[in-house]
Amino acid sequence: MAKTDIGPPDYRQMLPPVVQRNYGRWRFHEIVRPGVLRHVSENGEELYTVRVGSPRLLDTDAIREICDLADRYCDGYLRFTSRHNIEFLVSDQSKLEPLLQELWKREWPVGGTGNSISNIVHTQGWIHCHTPATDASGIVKAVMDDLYDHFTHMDLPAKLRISMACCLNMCGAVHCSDIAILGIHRKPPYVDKELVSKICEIPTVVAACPTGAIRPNPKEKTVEINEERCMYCGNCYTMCPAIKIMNPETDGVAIFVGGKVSNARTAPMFSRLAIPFLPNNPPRWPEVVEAVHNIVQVWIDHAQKGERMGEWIERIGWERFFQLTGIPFTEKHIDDFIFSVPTFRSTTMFRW
Amino acid sequence: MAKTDIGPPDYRQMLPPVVQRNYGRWRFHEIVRPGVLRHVSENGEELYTVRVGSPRLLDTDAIREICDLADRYCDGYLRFTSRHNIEFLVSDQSKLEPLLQELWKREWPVGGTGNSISNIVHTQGWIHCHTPATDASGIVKAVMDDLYDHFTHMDLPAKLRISMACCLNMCGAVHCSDIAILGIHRKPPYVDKELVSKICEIPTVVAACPTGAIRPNPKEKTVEINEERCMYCGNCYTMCPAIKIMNPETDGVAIFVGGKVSNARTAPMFSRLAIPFLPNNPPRWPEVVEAVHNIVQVWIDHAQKGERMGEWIERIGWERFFQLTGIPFTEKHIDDFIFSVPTFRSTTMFRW
Amino acid sequence: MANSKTPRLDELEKGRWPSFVKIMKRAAVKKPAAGDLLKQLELSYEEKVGHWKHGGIVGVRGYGGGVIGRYSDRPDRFPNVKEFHTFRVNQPSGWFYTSSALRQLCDIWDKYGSGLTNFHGATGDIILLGAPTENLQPCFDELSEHGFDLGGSGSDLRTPSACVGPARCEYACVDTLDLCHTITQEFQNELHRPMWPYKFKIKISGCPNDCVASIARSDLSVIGTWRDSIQVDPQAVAAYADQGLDIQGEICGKCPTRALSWHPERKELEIRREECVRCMHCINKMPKALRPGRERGATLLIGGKATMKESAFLGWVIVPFMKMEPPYTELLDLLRRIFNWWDERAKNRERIGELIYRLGMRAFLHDVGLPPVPQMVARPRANPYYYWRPEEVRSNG
Amino acid sequence: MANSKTPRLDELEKGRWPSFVKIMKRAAVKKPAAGDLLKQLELSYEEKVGHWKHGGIVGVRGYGGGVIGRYSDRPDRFPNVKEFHTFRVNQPSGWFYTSSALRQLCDIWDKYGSGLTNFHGATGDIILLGAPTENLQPCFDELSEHGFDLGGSGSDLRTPSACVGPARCEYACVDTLDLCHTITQEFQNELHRPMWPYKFKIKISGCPNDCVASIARSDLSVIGTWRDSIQVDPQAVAAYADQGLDIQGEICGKCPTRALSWHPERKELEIRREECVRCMHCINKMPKALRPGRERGATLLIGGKATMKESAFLGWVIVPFMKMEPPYTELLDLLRRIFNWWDERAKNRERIGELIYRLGMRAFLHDVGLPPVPQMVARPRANPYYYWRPEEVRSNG
Ligand code: SRM
Ligand code: SRM
Ligand code: SRM
Ligand code: SRM
Ligand code: SF4
Ligand code: SF4
Ligand code: SF4
Ligand code: SF4
Ligand code: SF4
Ligand code: SF4
Ligand code: SF4
Ligand code: SF4
Repeated sequence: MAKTDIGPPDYRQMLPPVVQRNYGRWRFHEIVRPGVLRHVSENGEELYTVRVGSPRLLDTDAIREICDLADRYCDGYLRFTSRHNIEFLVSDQSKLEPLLQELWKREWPVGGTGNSISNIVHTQGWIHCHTPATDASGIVKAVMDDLYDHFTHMDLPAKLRISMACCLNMCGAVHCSDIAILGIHRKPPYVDKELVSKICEIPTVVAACPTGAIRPNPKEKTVEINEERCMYCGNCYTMCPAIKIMNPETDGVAIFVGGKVSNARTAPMFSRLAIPFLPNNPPRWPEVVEAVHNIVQVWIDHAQKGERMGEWIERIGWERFFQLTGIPFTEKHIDDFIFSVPTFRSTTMFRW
Repeated sequence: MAKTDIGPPDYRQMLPPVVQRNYGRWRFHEIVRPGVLRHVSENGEELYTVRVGSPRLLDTDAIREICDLADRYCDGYLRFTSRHNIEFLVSDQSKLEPLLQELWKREWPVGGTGNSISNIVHTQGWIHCHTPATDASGIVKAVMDDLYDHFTHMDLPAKLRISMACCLNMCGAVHCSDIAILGIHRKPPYVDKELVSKICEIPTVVAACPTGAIRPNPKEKTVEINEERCMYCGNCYTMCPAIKIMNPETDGVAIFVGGKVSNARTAPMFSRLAIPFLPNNPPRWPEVVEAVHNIVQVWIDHAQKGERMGEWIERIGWERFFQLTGIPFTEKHIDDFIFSVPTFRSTTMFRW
Repeated sequence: MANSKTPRLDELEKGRWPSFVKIMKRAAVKKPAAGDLLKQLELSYEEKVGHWKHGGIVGVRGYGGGVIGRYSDRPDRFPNVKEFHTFRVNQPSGWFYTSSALRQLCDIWDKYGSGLTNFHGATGDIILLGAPTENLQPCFDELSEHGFDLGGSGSDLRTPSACVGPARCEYACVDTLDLCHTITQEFQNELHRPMWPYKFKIKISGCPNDCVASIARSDLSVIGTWRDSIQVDPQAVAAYADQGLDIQGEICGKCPTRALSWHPERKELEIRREECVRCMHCINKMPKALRPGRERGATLLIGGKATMKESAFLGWVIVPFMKMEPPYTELLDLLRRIFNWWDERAKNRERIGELIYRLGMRAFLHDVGLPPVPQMVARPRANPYYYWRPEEVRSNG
Repeated sequence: MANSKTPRLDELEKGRWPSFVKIMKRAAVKKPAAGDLLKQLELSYEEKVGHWKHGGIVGVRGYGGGVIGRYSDRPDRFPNVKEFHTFRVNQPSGWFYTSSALRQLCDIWDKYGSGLTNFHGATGDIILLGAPTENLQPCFDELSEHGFDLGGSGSDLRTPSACVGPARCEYACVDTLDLCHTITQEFQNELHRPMWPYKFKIKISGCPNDCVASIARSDLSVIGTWRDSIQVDPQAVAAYADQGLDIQGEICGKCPTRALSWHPERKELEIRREECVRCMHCINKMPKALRPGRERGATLLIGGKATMKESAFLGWVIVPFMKMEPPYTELLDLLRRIFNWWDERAKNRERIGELIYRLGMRAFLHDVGLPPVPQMVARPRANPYYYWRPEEVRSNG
């Protein structure tokens, strides 16, 4: 029988020798060119990192391909980033240019450093999940095709972090991204009453609803949904497969903006609702691509140097953001959940 | 029978002629000296206002006294301010100095303008209310005696607005004052069960509790209080006299700080808990006087010119405020009511 | 002093701030009620506890509000304050008085009451402090005869109040006094006859300095503002500079949106109108040089209130700009819709702010017919829990 | 193309960003499961709806988590993805690999699974995407044999992750990789056997840049920081200035607390240590000249999570500073106390942040033994609803 609880492989076995020698002794870094970092250690040793955009969904051939490259240029060492990019760790400067050449030939994009867009953190969508309101990989591909040049050029006012989650569970840091693309449902789920009584625990289902929209119906051993209160989150479905939330007609995508995670300059911020709904329009979701493009472009045109999306918006005010982007402001933008009150405008200070 | 619904006297009858002539045509003002404003209208007419500190509780003799003064120096016109000061409206400049002389002789304090402390907005306390946790007039008198020179001199970094409310109902703008003095109870109320069943509507009482601490006891037609959840607000007492909240042993005073109302520079802000409890120590509440004095002095010593209390604290950080004032930080300072989450520190940015 | 019956209160005769104890003592000479009040207060100071019973329902004919009933819990010791009810008398807009009007009040109050008053109560009323039940009606009759009427109490409209406004302030963007008077007159019934779920307060400030603290203390707050550019008198600006005002540091440096630039060479102050959020700071500091714009009106905010029971709220913008000119039809109509909406939906003792919190701003705006605009929020929602009206989903689907 | 079975997906082969469709097509050549996945995805693109059934419970012996069960709802058309479960394989700290380790994984996955993977999942695991039920155990056996183990899923500790930290970053204030590895090893049981009310996530960043987004995505976030002054290399500062960096505007002007002053005459950067809130901005912009201080440790934050069901939370500071040195006893002990506290009190599917919200930070701090400090709050409470322990009231009374 297999050993259990051995835990992951020890990272120390995975570190390239240059890292082992300089572990904790890095002195500074610079961005040599988009996608290429140069870290210098206390004793002057150098490590070049080449960051490569990845679709995250890789087959074993793709992994073997990057292993080949790592063997050839990096003594067999590489890593992945927290945003799912690949990083080649080049300790021999003379191998840097050849690696870049080869990546270029193989059409692996190099970039994502400094003031660029990095990879879109995303989720399973129709590829592997049971609750999605949209696909993830397809939208990501379409949006990254559109923003490609901002990955390979560091021409943005600041870092741009886009994330994508295919349902309100928000697997990823969608709730704190410069731009978040979020799959949403828009109709209360359909309750298969008979099935509920057979396969679901009623109290758990009732408790799952964030808005208290679910009432037990003890007589028929099922539940009823108050359609006025339901906000289509799908949490009931997670607890009970007999409550169907997916709806090909009405599911789609929402866009949130202005989140950030780092503590640099300003505290971390949540992403906030910009566009309540865009249709699911596979395979390339043109409305979503266009909407993201527009927001990015308006930010580029108006932000000051170094200003993250949310910092820019907070400086100019949300009212101005809606004006500049041409996005209509609706009742949906006004919070009405638990912590709504602190989001209301309790001052006469605002722009026209 | 008396006429009803006639409404208040028409304010137009109460306006001095100089105001009638220049209504809506004032051009600018200046503070001639503490407590004396000079407003100049478009056509050059002047109006001098002399602001006089009032204990608010006035007997008819006191009112007649100020009427006499108004007759003598202001053609019989005067007004009161939103903070309950008296304002003499002097249209004849030659009467200004004599009025000031007479006020000085009669020991009416002149001040409260510009960067000074104005009157303490306050409430009934033991003089007329049924729910107080402390007295109002006595504390106000003691604190104003202490801060008197800041009323008559404009020597503060900015305006200082202190308010006082004798219970959590907070009659006044205590929740948005630079310093708020608040009467608090600290023990769950005593339920006179028999009486409850006779004189109170149980559902109303249960609904009155902000923290859901009250359970109906239908059998005995009374209610029970969960002492772990009760926050001693007294709202149940308001609904039901059989639930006694006043307690001479444990009632006292809390201090909140950093609120403001105006939209100038920064949005309006709530006052926030600084000192959870000070004892009721009549007649002069030395602990309260001392605590307020300390906070004011630390603010004077550290604030920049023009910085209201809350603006100063927000700039230096609350952690620094507690440090500078020497006020201990306790678990009570951490919000645990409905909107607690947005008050938590969701960033690594803070001072040691 | 050794013989004083109020040794504790006597301590409060000391000090430089006017002493309410001295005042009460003076009143006590004339009025037994004032005397007993003083003694009962001394007892409270001794025992550290109040001696008033839970308020009872008393009033005057035809009204449900305007009088706060109050009974001593020690009528044995303080028979003259056995009944000690207060009147809330509606103040004239802006708290302006002639001495003759005040003397009239004094005469009436000496006749029927304790001779003690509050000028004014925290809501704005004249508080006549302490009369026995039997005197309520005659006192009211006489007040009414002399042109005074009661304010609100209980679950009704409360006495509106307003800052001094155009009567003496160069910043006033709306006629606060007239508006306050108009609203008060318009809703006399709502003011005098409690029939709502709870209280409703209205306060009016002429500009964003908000000198009646309306944003904090009124369910519906009206705050004057303007839509065009601040008016600048360039010469007066230069004069301030010449007098040594640090325009860069104290004015531009504290403008919340950095809408101001100071050009010291030219002694010119530049205002980027579209960045100005009308906070009043620069105007406050340079009243001779700067004034609010010409296109004036008011911002309306809803929901302000104290802490009971779902937290204190500061008012929330619901109308960024409304012209405010007599007869104020738009505002009065909106007020009526708001009253109705709240009246029909609120639970007992639920302020409108709490109701909006419970039902959602969306429901409120929709039902009273106000269009959502970004000025209503500091920032949009961060959560994805928003409602789709069935008809919307059909059309987009 | 006209004959393509996946005309919609084919559109996603276009464009410059690497195409997941190309990858799936290549895998499909070797693996029928990958082929059916492609086709089922095409159907989803056609119908705009997912085709996976609600997850089922599958797993490997001895574990309760680590495998996500997944079944096609069209096994008739896509029999090869009838069962298509994923493994969550615990990544090495910092996502470092040797090519040989990766090749080993590929070999195993070609043998038992679809050949498709995610490098990595959003929590940080290696995701092996799609295997039939019967292959789960043998696949796991082989993974284990080659030194890999599963990560978390279900109501257990989730796979901790960490930024690259000291391995390649000059900013790291704690050894993120070692700490991540230590925690993962320490809590193997909690990671593999779901027995808690819900999931619990831990993420570790070496400095406040928070490159693993720990504050947003982990119930317990560990973020490196320091307590003394930023280390300054004055010559390197001057060099930046000489190279034309606008130190006043870009560095000092964006310091959130104005803790920095630039003296251009002397080319000197002054840091007021007590004002610095360690936001990293100046260090980020001048990495050759500035470095975190020497007295290093971490800030701990609790409660970060996504939106379900009581709103998304960003983590809340609970320990402003803790030294982080092996064997990390203080942290591990605290973690145990936190796990227990939550485990004993939480409702089903209640994240710790929600539990703290429900019971109050006071209760949490008290029970796990953390002293309240002002660093925990952005600002103190504005409401007066605070609790007095009976013993306190006695002593103060
Ligand atoms: C490799 C990686 C860590 C890892 O363990 O994988 C990493 C590495 C570095 N980060 Fe990061 N960050 C990485 C994810 C993040 C994240 C997390 C995320 O995006 O999900 C954040 C928080 C993002 C946010 O705020 O929303 C992050 C916020 C930063 C910041 C602060 C940026 C800001 O100004 O707000 C810096 C500082 C800077 O860039 O000046 C930084 C700086 C750096 C430095 C310069 C640190 C160093 O000295 O080595 C590294 C190169 C940065 C670059 O790309 O230009 N790193 N960094 C991650 C690369 C992800 C990728 O593929 O793009
Ligand atoms: C008379 C009065 C209005 C009334 O109808 O009664 C009034 C009158 C003036 N206020 Fe006020 N304010 C009056 C209560 C208020 C209040 C309400 C309160 O304190 O409860 C506020 C909000 C306070 C707060 O934010 O907590 C208030 C916030 C201001 C401000 C903004 C101050 C700030 O910087 O935050 C100004 C502007 C200034 O002073 O530069 C202002 C300015 C003024 C000016 C200069 C307006 C003018 O040009 O005439 C008046 C003389 C100010 C002075 O005293 O120096 N007034 N003012 C009130 C006097 C109360 C008193 O007896 O002290
Ligand atoms: C007299 C006055 C205090 C004063 O000394 O000035 C006062 C006195 C009382 N207030 Fe008040 N409130 C007074 C202004 C206020 C204000 C300030 C304002 O109106 O600007 C507030 C805060 C603003 C607000 O409305 O939220 C205020 C918030 C309350 C509350 C809490 C309401 C809430 O929603 O949080 C209560 C409790 C209640 O309604 O049962 C309350 C209740 C009371 C009662 C009726 C006591 C009770 O529980 O029934 C007090 C009667 C005292 C007495 O015997 O005379 N009083 N009360 C003020 C009215 C005078 C006037 O008409 O001018
Ligand atoms: C695979 C993965 C997405 C991905 O493509 O990368 C994922 C996939 C699922 N997540 Fe997640 N979550 C994944 C990372 C996250 C993250 C990000 C993170 O961990 O940093 C979050 C947000 C952070 C958080 O935990 O709050 C996240 C928040 C959720 C939630 C909402 C939790 C909440 O409290 O709000 C659910 C709902 C649930 O637990 O029932 C959920 C549930 C799910 C389920 C199990 C669906 C369900 O309802 O049972 C998904 C299974 C998909 C499948 O079939 O494979 N997933 N999930 C990520 C795990 C991979 C890994 O182990 O590395
Ligand atoms: S975001 Fe929703 S649909 Fe997407 S992987 Fe997570 S749980 Fe599944
Ligand atoms: S979808 Fe969400 S909001 Fe609607 S009933 Fe289900 S759990 Fe409640
Ligand atoms: S604050 Fe409380 S005790 Fe004081 S007057 Fe108002 S209701 Fe009465
Ligand atoms: S005093 Fe307040 S918190 Fe306590 S039981 Fe009464 S209503 Fe509830
Ligand atoms: S609110 Fe404005 S208009 Fe009214 S008195 Fe104050 S400064 Fe003047
Ligand atoms: S009013 Fe306020 S926001 Fe407008 S320019 Fe003046 S200081 Fe700036
Ligand atoms: S979090 Fe800090 S230590 Fe970790 S990689 Fe990012 S910058 Fe470096
Ligand atoms: S780390 Fe941030 S807060 Fe500290 S000095 Fe640098 S910029 Fe200022």
